[in-house]
Amino acid sequence: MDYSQFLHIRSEISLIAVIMSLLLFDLLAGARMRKYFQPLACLLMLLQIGINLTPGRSAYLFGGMYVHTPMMTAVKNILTVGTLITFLQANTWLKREDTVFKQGEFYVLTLSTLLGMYFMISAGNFMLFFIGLETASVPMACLVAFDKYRHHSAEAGAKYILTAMFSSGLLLYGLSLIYGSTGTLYFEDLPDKITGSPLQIMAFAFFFAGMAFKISLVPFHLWTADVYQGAPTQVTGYLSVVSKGSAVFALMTVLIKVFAPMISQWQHTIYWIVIATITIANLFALRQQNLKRFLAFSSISQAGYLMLGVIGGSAAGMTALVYYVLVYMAANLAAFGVISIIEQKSGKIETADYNGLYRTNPRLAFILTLALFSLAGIPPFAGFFSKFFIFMAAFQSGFHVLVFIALINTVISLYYYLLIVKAMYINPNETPIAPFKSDGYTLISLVLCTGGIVAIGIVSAIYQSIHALGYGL
Amino acid sequence: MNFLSLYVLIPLLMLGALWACRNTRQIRGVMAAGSSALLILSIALVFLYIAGRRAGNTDSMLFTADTVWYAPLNIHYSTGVDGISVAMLLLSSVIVFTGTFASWKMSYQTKEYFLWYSLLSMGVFGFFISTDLFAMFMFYEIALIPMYLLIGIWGSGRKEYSAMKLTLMLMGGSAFLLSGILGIYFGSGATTMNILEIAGLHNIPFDQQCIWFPVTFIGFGVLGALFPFHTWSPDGHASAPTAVSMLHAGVLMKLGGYGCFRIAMYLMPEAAGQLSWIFLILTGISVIYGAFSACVQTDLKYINAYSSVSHCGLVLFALLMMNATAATGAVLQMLSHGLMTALFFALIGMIYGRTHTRDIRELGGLMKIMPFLSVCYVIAGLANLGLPGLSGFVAEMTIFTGSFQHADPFHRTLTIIAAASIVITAVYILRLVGKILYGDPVNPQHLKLTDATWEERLSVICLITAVAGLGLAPWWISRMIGESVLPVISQMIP
Amino acid sequence: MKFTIFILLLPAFSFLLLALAGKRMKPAVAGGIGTAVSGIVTVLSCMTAFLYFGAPRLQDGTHAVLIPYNATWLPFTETLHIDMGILLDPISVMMLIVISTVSLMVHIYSFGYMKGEKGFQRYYAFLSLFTMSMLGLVVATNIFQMYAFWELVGVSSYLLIGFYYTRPAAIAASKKAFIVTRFADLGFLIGILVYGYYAGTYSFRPDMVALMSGGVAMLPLALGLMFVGGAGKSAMFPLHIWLPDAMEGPTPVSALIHAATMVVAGVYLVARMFPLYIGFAPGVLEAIGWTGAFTSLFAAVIACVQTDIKRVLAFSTISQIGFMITSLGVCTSLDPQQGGLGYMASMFHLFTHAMFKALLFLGAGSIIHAVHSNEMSKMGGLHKYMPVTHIVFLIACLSIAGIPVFSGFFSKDEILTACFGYSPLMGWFMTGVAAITAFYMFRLYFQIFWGRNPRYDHTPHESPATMTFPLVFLAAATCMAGFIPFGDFISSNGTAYHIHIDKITAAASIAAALMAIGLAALKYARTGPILPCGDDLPDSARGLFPALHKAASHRFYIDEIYQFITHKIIFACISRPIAWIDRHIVDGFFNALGWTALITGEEIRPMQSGHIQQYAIWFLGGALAITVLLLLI
Amino acid sequence: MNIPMEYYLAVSTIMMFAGIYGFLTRRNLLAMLISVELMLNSVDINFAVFNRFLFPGELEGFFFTVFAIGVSAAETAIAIAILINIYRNMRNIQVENINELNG
Repeated sequence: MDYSQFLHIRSEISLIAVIMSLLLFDLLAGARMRKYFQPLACLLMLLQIGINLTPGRSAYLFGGMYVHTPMMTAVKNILTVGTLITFLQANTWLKREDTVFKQGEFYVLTLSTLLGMYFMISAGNFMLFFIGLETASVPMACLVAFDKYRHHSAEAGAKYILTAMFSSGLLLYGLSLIYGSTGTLYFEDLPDKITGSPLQIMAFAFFFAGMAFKISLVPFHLWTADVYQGAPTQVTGYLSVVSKGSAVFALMTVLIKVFAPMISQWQHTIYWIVIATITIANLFALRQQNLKRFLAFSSISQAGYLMLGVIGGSAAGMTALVYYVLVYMAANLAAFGVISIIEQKSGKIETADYNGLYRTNPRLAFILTLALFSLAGIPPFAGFFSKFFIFMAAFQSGFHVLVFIALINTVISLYYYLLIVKAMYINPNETPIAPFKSDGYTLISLVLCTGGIVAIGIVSAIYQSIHALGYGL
Repeated sequence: MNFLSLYVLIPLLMLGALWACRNTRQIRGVMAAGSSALLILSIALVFLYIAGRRAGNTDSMLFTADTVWYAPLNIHYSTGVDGISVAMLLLSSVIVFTGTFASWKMSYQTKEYFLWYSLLSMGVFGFFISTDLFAMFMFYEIALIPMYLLIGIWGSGRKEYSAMKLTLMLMGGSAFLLSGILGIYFGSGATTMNILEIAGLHNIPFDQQCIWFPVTFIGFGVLGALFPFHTWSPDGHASAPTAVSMLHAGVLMKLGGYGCFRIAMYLMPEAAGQLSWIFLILTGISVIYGAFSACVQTDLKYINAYSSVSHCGLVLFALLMMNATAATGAVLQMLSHGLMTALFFALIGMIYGRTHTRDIRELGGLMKIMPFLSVCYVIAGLANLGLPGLSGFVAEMTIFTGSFQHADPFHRTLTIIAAASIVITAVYILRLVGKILYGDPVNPQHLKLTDATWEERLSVICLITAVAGLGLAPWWISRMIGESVLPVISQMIP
Repeated sequence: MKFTIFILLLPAFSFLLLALAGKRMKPAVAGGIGTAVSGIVTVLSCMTAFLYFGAPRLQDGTHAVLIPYNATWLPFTETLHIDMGILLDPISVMMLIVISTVSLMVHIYSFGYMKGEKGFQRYYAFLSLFTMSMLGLVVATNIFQMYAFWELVGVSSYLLIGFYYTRPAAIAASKKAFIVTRFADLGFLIGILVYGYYAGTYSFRPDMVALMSGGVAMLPLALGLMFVGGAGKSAMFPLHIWLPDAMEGPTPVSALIHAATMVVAGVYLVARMFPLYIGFAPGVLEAIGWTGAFTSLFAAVIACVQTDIKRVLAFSTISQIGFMITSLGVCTSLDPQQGGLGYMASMFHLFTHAMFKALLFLGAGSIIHAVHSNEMSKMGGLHKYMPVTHIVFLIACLSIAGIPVFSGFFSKDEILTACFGYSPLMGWFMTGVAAITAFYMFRLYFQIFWGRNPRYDHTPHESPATMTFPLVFLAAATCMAGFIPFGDFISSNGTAYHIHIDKITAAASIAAALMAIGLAALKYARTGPILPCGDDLPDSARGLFPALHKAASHRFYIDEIYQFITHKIIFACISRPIAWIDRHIVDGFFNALGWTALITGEEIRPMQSGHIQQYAIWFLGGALAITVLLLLI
Repeated sequence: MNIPMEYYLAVSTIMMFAGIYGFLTRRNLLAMLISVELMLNSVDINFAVFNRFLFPGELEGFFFTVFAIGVSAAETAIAIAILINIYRNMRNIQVENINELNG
């Protein structure tokens, strides 16, 4: 056995090391040392990002079980940055009385899901894929139910784990059918044996449904809003960005690698699902009062846009998709950062509570505005560029009408994003949220996100470096 | 990048400087300096441009520069100007300049107001200097969104509703537009986003043009107040604060006409020829319909907004006539309408700032109370109804002459119908002038009001000078534009 | 002739100066500047006329057409462009004289008449603007320049009618004047466009090559439409309604604009395009003639029953312009000896009419200044108080009535001769109208200066010298203008034509006029008992034709028809519905889109019920739907 | 005696759909959990059967089954932990009661 193969999975190994060291720290650190938990976690994440950044080359490892390409490393790195930002934002929340003693669990569980995503992305075999998927989703349930004394958190956790199990049951059923009709689970070997027979179509449908559940595409999205609302806000942010991004990328790699012979079928499926997702999510988002719920529907509709990058199955689509995930991460985490800090400081989470926010907390309101504008795709913020590129990719693949429908939907989405902006700037309020000072970690995270929102679009080098990574399968 | 990028850089610097400002005086200083710099830049550009043409430069664009931006997608930041964009830049800088002074006394969240204002102007300038589809679209959208906050926060009346409607409808338009831009890009072989190069390639298949031309045209048409997509305009203008109405009606609506010409018609000439009749009918309706609607409005701004619908309809109408004269007229009309409607909105804002009403039934005898503003209002009205010596005449006559070069009954009839609008314009302008300026003051409270302050005078006089300058000496600008429309027009005439 | 540019530039300069200085300038200074400029312009015009007509004729016996200035102002296409320049030919030089003289008189007169008025400076500024525009109109080198200045005179007329901007009547009148003429100008504009397209140029001489390639058939249309514009400015039926109302302006303005100069622009337009009318559209010319004839009768009838002296004069103006138009219309050839006489007659009448009608208006102004009322019923016996005014007014009345020696006789006689030359019917018709003219003018004269003597609040007195001087000057002009050998200067083909009085026509018209004057004297010259002010005069015409009288005093209900069309049809049936449709249907559609989205958003919320099992059903349904979809395609 | 593959598949399919049915209809969260387990187990049977009958030379299916069983055990553990938490919060584990988050 060639042990140098392990060098190629250094990302995963180092992540496991990070998890282990955090576990040990949690176990061994005394009460006085525990306050250094967050800096330590963040430092380790920085280290992890550094390791991810070391150049590597494409490789098939362990007999094709594990695939490594620069594009995948880039995606992993984006997810890691997202996790780091989530950690930074967790400061105030984790200092709370009922969470301070279990902050180690938060880091370890979050990183475990990240590890799962790493494996899911790099999988070259459905077995590893499935294990990665489950590693990513099982600890997530714990995270969702993290605030265990809170009724809503528990309810959201139950909903998440039950629906996740149900969906993985169906996904597995699909996988079993694929296995039954082809006799292999290796991505390399599968395309030759996929013929598009009715059995395989059914298998594909079940597999797709399972993935759509993770990405929260309509009609597999129904858990999303409830879980997002009930989960702790940091977890919601993580769920909406990192979990979703990894699942979309993984789905795209599987679709391209495995289901390539069925391209017309899955394009058809995605076509209708995108329309349904964007439209229905937008319609739902119109009437939401709870900001977390609102962002849940917004993230569902964003997932629809993400699928526009997938639908073409092209290199341009993949580049646009990864870029979109990056931009979406910056914007959505900025929004969640603001919302969570406000929730922690004032306990308010309804749109109406945000009335007049600009007068009392202008900086936060401004950052949230930028984030919402970016989500809505307003230039010069990065969201505009990512939307443009993803539309371009879908358009290039010939989905003109679909792009048009998506574009019309951006108008609806603009409406509800502007509602929040309107609340902050225009609506009068007798009792606005009192001014407060945010903690340093949150500020750093918000600065990072804002910088991302502003710079990722205008600085073309970022897109070009993703583009340079190529198709990356 | 060349000196044209100053048009983007100066607003950017203004944004930065405003950010650092601590008090109103500094803010005003920054705005005055910045907008003057832009105005000076535009005037210098006019001279440079004319000198460049005199020197025998016959390229379709001058001062072109190109910076690769997104190489994989052929997106460049490329700039260049021809006579049309020079005229539009001049217009924009005049209006940004005067708008600054018209909102001199802005007291509520001054800094934020001017921040968004500068961002808006950056979008406008960027749009006019760009020759790249992506950059144009980006600047177009940059110009749209500050509008929401400017109207929503600093507006009046049903400001939230209006701001939302305006933003959504314009964004709906840009949804069409984006489809059109993508269609053009891929239709021409996805090798370049540069307008000039696409026009040079001239290879978009006809059947694709027939899809993307209407889409693009409607996209820009929404901003150009094309019937029936104009309904954002009355509400939006009515609710917007003074300088924003000025900038919006004066410049932003011109983005629509400019885009229709520069993108939709320039790049897809065959489809434009084939499908122009549909849009001619729509714009013909706009012209007449706006004018008739204006006749019975009671809110000053609504009157002006409908009048804008009518006049901007004339812009698109003339463009669709597709000959050099009419196109020149269209650009002149953009210029003229921009200036005079900005003048109108400035004056309405100033009157409203004093009387706190825009209902013409509650106004009267203003000539006695504020003679300066009233006289200027009369001048604006006369410009609007096309008095020779002011800009409206020049533009309208060029349009009608150009439109009349088509000998078929369809174009003829439409031209005559459009020309009839000048009578209706006279009806509502004179009704308005008679109602609010003449007569005796209806409200004794108004007798205490004062006439214009120095910065208001500066702003208004600047606009009147521009309107009269264009009206008295139109030949140089008409030539400048006439030369520049030729490359576009020659694409259309096989 | 390079100095002619100053004829345009000086009033323009004076307008700008007065307008910008505004109230900062003393009224006397402002008036002085305006008058001085006007005086210089008059001198320059006279010099122009002297030099122009003094220059030797060309070989074909015509005066050379001079174009000292012409520059492209606004280019359209290679062949079509608006030029700005100065064109000197007999009629434009004649018009220069008329306009500058009357304008100068009005400038001087206004010193007295407008003394102490608010906005004195503004008044003079507007006068300068008008003078400049009118001069620009007549010297236009091309039809589009003419149109541009045509619009400018319209605006200056609008501004001057609305000079008393606090008076509702003045506001309404100015608005009406502008809109009615603007409506007519639409015809003019379209005419110009048609002309430009087919003639290949906007200059007065069509490009024959372009014209012959299919445009000849369209030229009558173009010329007819142009006449619509002319009819609007010159208040031809049915576009005459604005002119009587325009009397709301200051009286000197009425004299200048609404009697002597601007309203004859339509006549001038037809004269300017005369070769084209004769050459390409004789039918249109005939129609123009009949329009003029009908208008002259129509206005004359109304003038007989008006009680406001300025209105009488206004209808008289309409009627006299009708004479001029008729005279042009009856021309059948370019040769003044054979059917082209009307052209000369028309111009001649234009010239003399400018003098005596300005005189009449200024005289009326003098009377109004003294009596402080426009109503005839409040006047009477004024000959005692205002001897100068009385004499000059009488001169003017005699002139307009066509009594020999006075200028009106000569010009009217030429017109009647031309009409008889066209057809006896037209001749007798116009003679009849001339008689009615004499009747209503002397009705006016007798009622003002003789007749009953109402009690005046304060004794009327003669106007100051600034006002009487112009009166006397114009009276002198009225007396002498008839002896000018007009035909030597102006004729339809440019060659000299020696005026000779057609004795039978003259005799008939003089007889008719004298009879009419006699009738008027009989009716209105009686010195009855002094009645209190305000009583209506007994009007025996009412007994004879009650219906006609009623209709005529309501100006044949034309205003009511217009009122109906504008308010009931355009406003109520077009504008309001359109505005409603815009707000409720077009806008409503977009609002409905928004509402639909919002309502749908609300309605589908139960889908998100919160029940896991329902979510699972959707999930399963989705998976099955994908399967079915994929199996079906 | 050789039992044909279809018999196994029939059983697994019945288990699958019984699981789905149970998930959709049971009112107790624990019962729902058990139903999900049924679904997962039916998949395990599938994998094992396919491997055994169709691709007898390989072990992929068996391995998958092993992993799937492990994963489902983990899931069940977490699920039960959360259910206990629910019970602590609400004092019952009826599915009707966990619908406060909706709309």
